[in-house]
Amino acid sequence: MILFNYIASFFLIVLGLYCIVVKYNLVKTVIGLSILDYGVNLLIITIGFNPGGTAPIFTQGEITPASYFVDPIPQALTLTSIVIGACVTAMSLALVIKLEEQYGTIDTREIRRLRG
Amino acid sequence: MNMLSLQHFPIYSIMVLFLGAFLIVVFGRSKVVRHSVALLATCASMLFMMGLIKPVMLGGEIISYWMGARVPAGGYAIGIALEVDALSLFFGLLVSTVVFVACIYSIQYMSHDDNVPQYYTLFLMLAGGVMGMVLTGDLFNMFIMVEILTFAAVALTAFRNTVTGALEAAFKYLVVGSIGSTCILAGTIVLYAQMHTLNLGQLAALIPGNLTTSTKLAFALLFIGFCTKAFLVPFHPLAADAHGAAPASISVLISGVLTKSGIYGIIRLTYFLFQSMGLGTMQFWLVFLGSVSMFVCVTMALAQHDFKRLLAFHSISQIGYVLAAVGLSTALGISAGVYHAMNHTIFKGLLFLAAGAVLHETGTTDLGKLGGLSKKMPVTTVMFLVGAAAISGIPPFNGFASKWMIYQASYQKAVESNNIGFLAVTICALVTSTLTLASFVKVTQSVFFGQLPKEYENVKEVPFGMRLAMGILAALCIVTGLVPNYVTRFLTEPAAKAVYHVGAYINSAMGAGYAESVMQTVPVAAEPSFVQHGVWSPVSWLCLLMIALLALTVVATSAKYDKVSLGEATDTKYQLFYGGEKNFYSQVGSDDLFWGFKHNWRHYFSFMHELHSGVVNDYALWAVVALALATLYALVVL
Amino acid sequence: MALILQALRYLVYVLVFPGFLFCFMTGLLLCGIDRKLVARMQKRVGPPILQPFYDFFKLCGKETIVPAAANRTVFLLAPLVGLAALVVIQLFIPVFRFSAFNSIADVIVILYLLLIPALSVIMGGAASGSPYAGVGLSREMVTILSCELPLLLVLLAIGKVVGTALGTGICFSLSKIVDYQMAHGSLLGKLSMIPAAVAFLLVIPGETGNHPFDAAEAETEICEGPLAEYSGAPLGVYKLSHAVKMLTMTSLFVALFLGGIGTGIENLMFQLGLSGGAAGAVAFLLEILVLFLLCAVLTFLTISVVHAVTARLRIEQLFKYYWTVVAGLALISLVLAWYGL
Amino acid sequence: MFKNLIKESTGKSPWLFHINAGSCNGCDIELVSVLTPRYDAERLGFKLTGSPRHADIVVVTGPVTAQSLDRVLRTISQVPEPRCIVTMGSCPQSGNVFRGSYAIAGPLSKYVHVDVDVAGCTPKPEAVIDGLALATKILAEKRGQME
Repeated sequence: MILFNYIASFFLIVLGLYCIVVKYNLVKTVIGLSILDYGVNLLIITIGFNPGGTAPIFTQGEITPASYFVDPIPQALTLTSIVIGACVTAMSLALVIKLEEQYGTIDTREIRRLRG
Repeated sequence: MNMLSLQHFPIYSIMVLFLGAFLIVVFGRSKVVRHSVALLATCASMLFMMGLIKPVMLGGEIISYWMGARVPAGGYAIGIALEVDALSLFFGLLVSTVVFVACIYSIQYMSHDDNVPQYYTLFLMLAGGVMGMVLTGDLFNMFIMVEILTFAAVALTAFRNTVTGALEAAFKYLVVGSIGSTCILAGTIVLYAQMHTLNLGQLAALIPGNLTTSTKLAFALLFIGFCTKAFLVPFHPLAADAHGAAPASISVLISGVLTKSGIYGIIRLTYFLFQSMGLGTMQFWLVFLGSVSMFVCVTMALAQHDFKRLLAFHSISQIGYVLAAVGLSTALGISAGVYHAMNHTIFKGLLFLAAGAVLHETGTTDLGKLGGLSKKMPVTTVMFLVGAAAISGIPPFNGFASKWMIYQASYQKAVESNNIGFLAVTICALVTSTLTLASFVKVTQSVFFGQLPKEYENVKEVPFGMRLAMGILAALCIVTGLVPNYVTRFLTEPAAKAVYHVGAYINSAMGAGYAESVMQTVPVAAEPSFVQHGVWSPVSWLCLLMIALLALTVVATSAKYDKVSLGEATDTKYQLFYGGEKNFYSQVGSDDLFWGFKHNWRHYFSFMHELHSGVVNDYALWAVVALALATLYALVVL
Repeated sequence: MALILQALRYLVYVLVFPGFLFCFMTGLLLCGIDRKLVARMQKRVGPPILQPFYDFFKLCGKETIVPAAANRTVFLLAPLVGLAALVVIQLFIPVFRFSAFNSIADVIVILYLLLIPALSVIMGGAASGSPYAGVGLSREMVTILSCELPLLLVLLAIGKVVGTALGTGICFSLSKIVDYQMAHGSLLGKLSMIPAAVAFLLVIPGETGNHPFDAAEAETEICEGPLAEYSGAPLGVYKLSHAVKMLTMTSLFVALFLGGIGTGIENLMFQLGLSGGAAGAVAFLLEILVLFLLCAVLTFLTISVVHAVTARLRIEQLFKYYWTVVAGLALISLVLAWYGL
Repeated sequence: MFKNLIKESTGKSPWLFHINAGSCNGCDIELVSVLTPRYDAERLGFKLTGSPRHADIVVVTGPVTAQSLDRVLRTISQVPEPRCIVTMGSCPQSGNVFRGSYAIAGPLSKYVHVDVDVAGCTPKPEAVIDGLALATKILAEKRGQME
């Protein structure tokens, strides 16, 4: 089960990179970035997951060395990462809209005034 | 606890910047408020950093600050820490000083733009991000700060979205920058999976004992992530695009500050987390990357015809120097590297400000359109010349002092290790330095000397605030160049020593004795040696030059050298000699100035031109290939 | 009192001996010898040996025109800074055992200090605003670029050879290099140093901008390039700088490769049975004389002969020549030095 | 001392700048032959310069065509003081065979003060050297008057 998660996250990361490298459509590039992010998020969550563990919510004194729970830190990290991912998507989409206005296209092969 | 104890200074210096950003969002409509908030915040941040000089730089203390006072318990660091050792403080000082100067400059430079409150908000966030990045003691925190600064930098690149290419540059930067950030995140989490901690100190203690395949993979990921932030070679087109399109005050931050955060990350990663001091394979990796960066980017710069784009390529070239020097992993090399990092921040800042001044007055940075501005903007010209002399390594400016140390460090390394490879670095660095000079001669001729085009007849000198900002940096250029001994003794050598004192860093974070209890061999801080084989005392040289000049002037005045005949351009006598023809506008500059050189390298230049296609997919591909190569190298060789 | 004496001594250094007066006299004299020799090689009578002095003083007496398009300050200041920088470099080059200032700059620094006179030409030309100067300064810069690579390879090779011999790994200090030669014979005697010496000799005409490497100041095509708009005293200062640069480069060669000759002079003194202060003074004068003669011979070899038998190279040929042939020689020497030959 | 040196030197280092004002090239070739091994004017310090700013003596050859007049005058005005103007060959003095042509603006003396005329079509190198030596003397005198 856990192994499957790792495979999936690896697959998502590679898919995201593939999408960024190969697709000439700006929107698809943005989608690629998001997929890349999701892949990493899945990886983080998977790393923190302990099969059979409880939710890491304890009150004072409740926690004992024997208590078995899911690692909370990766979850916190994922939350942050998701927020950042959303920001990246929003920002890049905004840029795509502006680019379309200025260049009249969203084909990356034509958006290359800065080169050489 | 006393709120003003030194312990709190690091967090204050980060906080004031973010607080300033927030205040400007809320109250930034008023000009006075936003200017004073921005200036106060940056100035306060700088002062807090300066307050730490005495204990950290001179006293060798390491300040660790735990958010919410959650100190490590049971051998695990749960809380988030700020760790300020001499290396962090060195970069912190650098960042805060340049941010302050850029802020002074912005006030008048940005006066013609709209949405200025947003500019200052993003400006302060960028500054805060970098400060946080260099002062933090937590790997994930580092990632967050990297994201903040990348974000602010992208937004600021696109700030003047009517400028050609600004949006394009921002988008490319965002895509490749995000790949880099994702690499950092992935690297962080892979390390976490192994060590179950994010604290840099604890990681540094745990990693050397558990150097598994996963940790090596994490190393490659983190390394590439920081490389994107420093814009090292496969990522250099982004720097060029972003610097060229951003407002000059932001270019200063991107080149002077953002790239330094990348370098800082690489030093922390290689020498602290993975403790690869003296590891041949790592030296090769860093030095090779540095040398390639310095050479490729300087040749790219020679082919540019836009002022700021040219400067951008030079910044990566100089970062190449820093990385190559740091990669030597000798005390002298690291000291020279961070010295050069500091100098680069200063002179490149100065040059970008000068470019901004030209842009502010003429509205263009195209080298083919400018010319003869020295008569209209004398102060800017002098400032530019100081910066250009510094970056080209003309004695006695600061660029020379650090480059000279780099040559020595690399040559010394070559001789000591009897490895002819390091010799190539020395030669590469020296040649690059001359090529740098060539491209700045080109800029000088194309922008400031030569003939003034008709449309710039009414150009004026820039306002006082901008001149002040340039003046501060120019003064720093001269001062740090004239007293290299003091700079190395009080700033760079403590920073270099800090790189050697990994054990102290760990213990300061995790409590005394932790390093000894966890690690089999604590890297003992042998007193690093900073022996130099060369001799160079700039002050004496300057005195001699002054005496010589004075003597010459005396002779010259007695020979009536000063009696010159001046006249108007309407008198044929004072016109230029055009082979007898009437004078017309004819400016020699821009692209083809070094035809004799470029002709011999024409295949190389056309190849490079083809390679930098400007398509974002290509750049993303380079990033992926770089990642693959780094992973391969890390897994197979390290 | 001692301080004042010390200061006076330094002042004498700057103004008289390795400094101004010496540079002025020997530089122009070398230039005159060069012109005479070239004329003799072309079966001409040639100008008097003192001709460069006449030229210089004549130029001082001429009107100095500053074109309206020029940036006056830079235009007038650039030649002075260039000359002053050259004179200061001359102060660092030891004359056999004598060295005016030895703990200020090493050879790598001198490599960079040598850029300043060239830059002064570039800046002066740029400040004049003339398009001829624009073309000229671009060529001047490419010339610098060309000479830099072989020169630095030579210096690195020397640093390695002397450093290995002295046991310090590397040695960049000029006075130490000369002292080493005084003790162990000239560096030219070493196998690895022969290609380096040849490379250095070939660099000399390029650095000074003499035929056939004078594309930057080609008077027949670009009206003397950066100097096109200069007249009167500033032009004279540039001509003087050019002459002093010949002295600087040749005496640098003497210091780097022929330093061992100084021992011969000392032995001579010893054999003549001279000792004490008088011997020191005689030896010193003799050393200066020997230095001057060596410089003259080197000038003849590297500047006059080459001038008389070659035609001017195009700038890209010049670059190619230096980065292939000369740099190749220097590289051979560096590799030989690396393996201890 | 300095003044004396300058005075002494002015007569010993005359630099030439050559203007072709529509010449048939005969005089131009002859001027160059003055500097060749046979005549070697460099003995007297003569040197051809590339820019009028460096020159002391301006040598004008050719009949000063209407097209070249403006250029000749501009170039002459750019020579720093003290300067000497030498016309070489008959053309700039009288127009020679071109006299009376609509395309000729000469003689040169109509426009500027000419110090030395070296007549002949073309003048012999000996004559040219003689003329230049005379110009050098005038140059030294002019320098004396400048004080």
